[in-house]
Amino acid sequence: MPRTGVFICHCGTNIAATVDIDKVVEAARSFPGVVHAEDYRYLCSEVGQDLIKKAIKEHNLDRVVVGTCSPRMHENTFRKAAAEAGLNPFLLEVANIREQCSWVHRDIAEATPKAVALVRAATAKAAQNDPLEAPSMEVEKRALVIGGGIAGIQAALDIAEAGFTVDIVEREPSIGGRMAQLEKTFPTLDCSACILTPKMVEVAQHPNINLLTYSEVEQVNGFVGQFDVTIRKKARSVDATRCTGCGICHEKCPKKAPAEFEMGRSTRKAIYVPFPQAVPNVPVIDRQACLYFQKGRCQICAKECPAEAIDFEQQDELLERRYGAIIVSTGFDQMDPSGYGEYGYGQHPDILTGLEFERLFNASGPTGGKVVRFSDGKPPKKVVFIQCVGSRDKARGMNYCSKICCMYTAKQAILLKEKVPDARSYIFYIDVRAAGKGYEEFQRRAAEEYDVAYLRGQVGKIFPENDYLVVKGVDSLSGKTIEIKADMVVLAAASIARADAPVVGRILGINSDSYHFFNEAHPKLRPVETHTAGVFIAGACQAPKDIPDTVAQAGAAAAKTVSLLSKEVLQGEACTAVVNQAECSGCLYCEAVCPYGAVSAVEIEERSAGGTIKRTVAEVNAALCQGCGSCTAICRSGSINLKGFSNEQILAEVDAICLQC
Amino acid sequence: MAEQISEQIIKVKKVVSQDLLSGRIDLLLGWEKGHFWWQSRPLFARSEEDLERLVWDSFCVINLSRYLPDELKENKKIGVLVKGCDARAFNRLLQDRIVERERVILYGLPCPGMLDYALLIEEAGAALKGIAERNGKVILQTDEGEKELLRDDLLLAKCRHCLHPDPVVYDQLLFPPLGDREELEHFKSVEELEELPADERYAYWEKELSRCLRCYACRQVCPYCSCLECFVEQKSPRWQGRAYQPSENFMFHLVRAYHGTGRCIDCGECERVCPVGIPLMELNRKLIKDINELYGHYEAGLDPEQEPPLLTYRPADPAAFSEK
Amino acid sequence: MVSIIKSRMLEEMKLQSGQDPACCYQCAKCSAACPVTAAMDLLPHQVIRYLQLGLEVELLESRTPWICASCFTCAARCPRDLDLARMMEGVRLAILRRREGNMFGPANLSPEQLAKLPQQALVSGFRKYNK
Amino acid sequence: MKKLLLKEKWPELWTLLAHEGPLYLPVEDGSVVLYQPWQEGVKVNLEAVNSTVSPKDIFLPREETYLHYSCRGEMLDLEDVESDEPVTAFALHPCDLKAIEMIDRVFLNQDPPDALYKKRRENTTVVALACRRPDPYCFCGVFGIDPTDAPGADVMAYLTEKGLLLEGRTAKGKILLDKAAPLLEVEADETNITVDVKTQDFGLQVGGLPEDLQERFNDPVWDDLFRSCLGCGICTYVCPTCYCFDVEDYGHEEGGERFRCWDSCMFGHFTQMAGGHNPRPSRKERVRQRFMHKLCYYPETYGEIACVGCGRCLRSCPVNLDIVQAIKVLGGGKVG
Amino acid sequence: MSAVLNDPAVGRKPLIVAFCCNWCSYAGADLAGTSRMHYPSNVKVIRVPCSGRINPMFVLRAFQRGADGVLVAGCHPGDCHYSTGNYHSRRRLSAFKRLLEFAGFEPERFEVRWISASEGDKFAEEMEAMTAKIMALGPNRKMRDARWQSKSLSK
Repeated sequence: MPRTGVFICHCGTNIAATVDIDKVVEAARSFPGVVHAEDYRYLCSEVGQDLIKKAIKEHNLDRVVVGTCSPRMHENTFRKAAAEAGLNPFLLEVANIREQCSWVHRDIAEATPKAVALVRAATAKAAQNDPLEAPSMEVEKRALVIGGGIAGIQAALDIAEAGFTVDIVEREPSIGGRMAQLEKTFPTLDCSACILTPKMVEVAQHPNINLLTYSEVEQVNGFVGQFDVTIRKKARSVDATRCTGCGICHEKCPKKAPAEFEMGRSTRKAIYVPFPQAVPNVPVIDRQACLYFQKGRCQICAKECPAEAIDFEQQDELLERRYGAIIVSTGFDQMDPSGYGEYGYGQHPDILTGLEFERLFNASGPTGGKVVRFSDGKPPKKVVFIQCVGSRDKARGMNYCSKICCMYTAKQAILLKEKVPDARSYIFYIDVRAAGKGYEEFQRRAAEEYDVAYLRGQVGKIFPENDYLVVKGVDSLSGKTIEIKADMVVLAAASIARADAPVVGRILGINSDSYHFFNEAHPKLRPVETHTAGVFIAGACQAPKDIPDTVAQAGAAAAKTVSLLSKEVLQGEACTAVVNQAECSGCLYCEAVCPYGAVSAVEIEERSAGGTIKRTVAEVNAALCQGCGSCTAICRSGSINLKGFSNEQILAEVDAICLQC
Repeated sequence: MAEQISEQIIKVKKVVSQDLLSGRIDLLLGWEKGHFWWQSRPLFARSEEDLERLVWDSFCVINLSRYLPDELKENKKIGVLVKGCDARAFNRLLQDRIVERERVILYGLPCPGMLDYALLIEEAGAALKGIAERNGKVILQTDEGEKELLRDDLLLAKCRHCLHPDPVVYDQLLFPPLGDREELEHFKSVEELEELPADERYAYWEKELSRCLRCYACRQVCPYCSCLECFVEQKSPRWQGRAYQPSENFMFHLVRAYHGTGRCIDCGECERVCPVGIPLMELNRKLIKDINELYGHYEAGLDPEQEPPLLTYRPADPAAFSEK
Repeated sequence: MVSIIKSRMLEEMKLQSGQDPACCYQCAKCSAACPVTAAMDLLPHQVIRYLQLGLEVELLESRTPWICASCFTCAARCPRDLDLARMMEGVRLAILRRREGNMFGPANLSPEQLAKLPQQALVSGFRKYNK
Repeated sequence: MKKLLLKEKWPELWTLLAHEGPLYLPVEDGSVVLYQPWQEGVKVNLEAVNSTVSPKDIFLPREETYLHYSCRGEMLDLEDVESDEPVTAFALHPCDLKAIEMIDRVFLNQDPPDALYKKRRENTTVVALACRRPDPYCFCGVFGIDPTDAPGADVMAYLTEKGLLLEGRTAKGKILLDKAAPLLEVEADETNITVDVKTQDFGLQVGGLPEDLQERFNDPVWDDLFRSCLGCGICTYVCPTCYCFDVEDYGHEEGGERFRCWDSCMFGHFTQMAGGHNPRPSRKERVRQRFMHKLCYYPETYGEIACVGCGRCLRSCPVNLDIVQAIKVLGGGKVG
Repeated sequence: MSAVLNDPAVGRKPLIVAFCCNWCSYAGADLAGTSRMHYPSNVKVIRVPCSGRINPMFVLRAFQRGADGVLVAGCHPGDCHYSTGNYHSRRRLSAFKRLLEFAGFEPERFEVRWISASEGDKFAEEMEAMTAKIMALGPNRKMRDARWQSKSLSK
């Protein structure tokens, strides 16, 4: 018979208001094995915990049951306390009499007996509890960063600076990501390249960082501290060790293809570097476009290359590497607004998305930095910006606010005025959201100093007339309909999750919200962790955000990673499956249903009818086991059991909870 | 058919005695006559003279592969005579990894189905002395003369339900296959029960199960009951009480059936051996039927390589409950 | 100076149309899309606003509900998934309910009209526009 | 003096007796015949020769609760369970009655006698029924049992064309007949009651069994005999002379009950010690135990073989491993 | 509510045992609490790591001990914290549910639901709905072992 102590928390009035604490305590005293029961106003407080510790020593308790808030809230708090009193933490059970009792039932007559039942069940379970030890595992002191945008770059640098090796996997030929596409950044208007390029170079040169561009993560196995990752290094067709980045190859290449970096608004060669500051500055042959790969002739690049770096035979490489932690920073896409018929995007060359318009300012952009119309090369005099295209739109787009559009639109309006002094901007908005240091001031400057017309309203129709675009909208404040003959229209299209985010999520075993943005473990308290230990998220793959937030989040993810990598060993899951090999018949159904490959076959020797025979039975790798218990439910003889949620424990709970008091 | 069987025994003996004498197998599992002409009991043959007792007749119903797990502990290599259902039973054991294929020689016997003594005496009316068989007919010899009936009408229930008379796995098929049978009304009785109102269905099972003696013959004879220790006997946790309460009856029979989900080979042995005639196969067939309906047609024991339905899933699987 | 109140008209309109103006964040897309705003005294989004504020009197006087051609462009464009066309109909009915007497009955129609017009249209018309 | 009870009056007798207390008689339940308490609507079958399960459970129920317990703090209260209701066991065949006589010795010929069993025995009036047509499995003759006469019976009954001839044998029996008097015909024809019933002998000469079977304990015959056994409990549960039981509690720390229920020496856990040691680790030892008990241990104590030749194990054993086979291999008849 | 729940037949409220997976449904139940939603107190939750942990014998045991209804709740398919647990339990529990019904249980007695951590409202609604259905059916006697609640056992 165990010696159980029961502690009931008032949680101020949160519990006490609807649960008769005294009744519960008194009932608890009559439960089998209960040698001590008391209550306290706030058990989770220092004092409350000391109370438990004291009782454990005084009554030499070997089981503790606390009737408090949800175990998801404070189980660890109390288990720590128990441990400090010299009790194995897993001998403590929590009865959830707040979230699942006092808060959901109105009157004391209802909630009290239920509280008693819940405490009784917890007591019955506790009686079946065994002391558990969490297995400890080595930590591979190496981190993986997936995605080489500003988030990935920042995270990698921070980790590398802390002295750990880190690999960046970037699927494009160069790191840099979205930020590399930007001309200037709000609210300071400093040039994006000027602040990003140095970081890219630093990454390339850092002894602790190694760059795997034009590569993708194919598979992730293992667990925190020991992720085994398969990376596909796609064939560049250029020998990076030889290439000097002189650029002759793409100069001479005769074949053109739409430039991804310019959102197809201009072309690049079949062999190319995405943009001049690319890191590494090593070209890639687009085998889909390359004449040699398609038609078997040409090879001009090879002939021209002074370094003989061109290698048509190059094959994809599969790298197998082990990492202690993984940071996911895969970024975002821009929504294609052609779904909005009224805006006519895609039907007229002068209707652009924000990102496309951004490229017009860039010296290496499709127009060589000249802000002109794609239709006739003339600089636009009247530009209409439309906000919330696809954002805040539960009917045809995304229900959320894309967060960055208000600011970059203001920025682009300002830039426009600087490039085309006699141009005028009209911004149709629903609300201007300028929360952020210097943001409000920045947006006001656009309106006040750069003569930007802010129109609170939306656009109903855009259609070309002569050589301009008629924009029919409304200003809701004046209640007047408005018609603008615009030279150019810029749509602030919603920022959305990467199309292949779900795939990435599946590979890493992390979940996402309904928009496929990756979920943080806790919206407030664990913003960069995921539910999968050792996998962290940073940047716009979690939700739309601007550069400062992204960089901050990247730093946070890096810090988490560093603190993880600086541990010699990790404490693993204590509640793992265990096999009773004497009873196991070795059918290994458990192996078939285990999501972690934690169960495997092992041969044991056994005495039988005099002699010894060899038998195959199941065996659990406690380091791999995450404690889901799927194996235990498929095992007919109950030969595989789950520590912490054993058959005995659950049945004891069922039995007790069904006892009407 | 029948005299075919009686002729067949000659060839069977020839083949197995060769292997037994040549030492290819240490033990042959076959059948011998019991006290009565309508009983054939297991034969564990190690020698030529043992083999003289070997029979292959219309009463060799006992599934011999059930003895393999134990006998393999004492013998290196064992030969077994298997009918259609016995072969599927062997696959079941194979899939549950309690026999090693390479240590067993299977002699396949395409099986016309075994006769049901209860039916024979019932049909005979008068005292039944014995039977003769010719071309698919059975002649009942009673003290009031002879009576001729169609063999198929005198089969055991399990054999009337049989879909695969031919062994699906064997090292040597001793006779030409008879071909699969199509049993159109395989789930008829299950469907009839499904039609009943819940309370009547419960009453039906309560009555049927009330006879259960807990002799566990159904379990002991079952090829899918391969556990070293059944949940029934376990002391901790105590899943199953010994009391003869309805609640305990249901516990045993529902769990037993559930453990056969996607594993029951539909051989009907449990029902055959039940001394108090509980319709156990209704439970097993119900599960077979539902698995087929929900997760695609699956016949356990046909192909040991095919993944059992409960060991796999499809993300788009249907459910028997609302997923809204 | 208006006092913001939950108006009866608002409730009736909700009932009639199954739409809740509270969902509207006044982006005025409807007004921007509406083809007949030229003839309106209140813009469509303003009608919703007035409903939100419970400005019944103004709505009773407004021409807009009667101008609305129920072309449903607003409904198709609304980012909040509101069906303004239905709301307009709701408003119209609410207004009618407030006016005295029957709007039009057989008396308002000449025998020829009565003969020409389809029965169904007439009956539904009477039902809709009469007390 | 035998009295006739016409077929058409049977139900009236059932009602009458069942009114006093449980009336057990052979009833068709599903595909089998079992001794069950009579109630309106059950299908009584007096023609059936041997019920699938022996009627021993009238005296030794499959399960019987004998005490309730409840805990309050340090306090433990126990409460015995006993029933005093009169029972009628109807249409038991001579072999089954002989078997009950054998079980009596075990539960009654000792000090103290088994209270529960004693009570039931005393409260029960036994009406035996003479056999007319033997089952192919019957071999009671081998053990000198007369299938047409049951010494231990309170009332002896004989099936006739017209109905049942009843003969009171004991005081209890007389009481029963007196109760039934109004239903009985006064002058009954005595004819056609003693048919000569020939049962099988399977070539058994029980005398042929060695004096001291103990010597055969390690005999190689056991190495083969057990092999076909599946380890199920059918033989022990249908057998009229098997009486092993187990004791189990139901409940939890706060209270519950203790009951005994049938157990079978064929089960792996039979006689398994708490520490896990099992003196009969394999089917071989268990099969040996069962047959040695019938043929050696019981006789040693009570002077006769614990088998009455009812043939139930011959009929029900799924693999035809039965006592006849055992007796033969041990020398009680020629094998094969 | 409690007044309505009182079940004259046995003088006890219908008891619903809800096995909830720790990551979604148990969190969902907590959310119902933090959002101060209300559902009948006859629902009692047992926390398990995953719906895949549920051995049908747990459900049967609950019915033996006097549960009038049993619910298993887990993450929505695809959202399993252990990635595949609920896919397996969907198959297992579907087969088992059909078997229970075949044994004569009313379908409403045993339910499986996918309830995410953000669906506190759904948890509360499902509990209300299930309680209502069970009340309509009355107390469950099928497979209940009278001995468990017998006088010597109950307080």
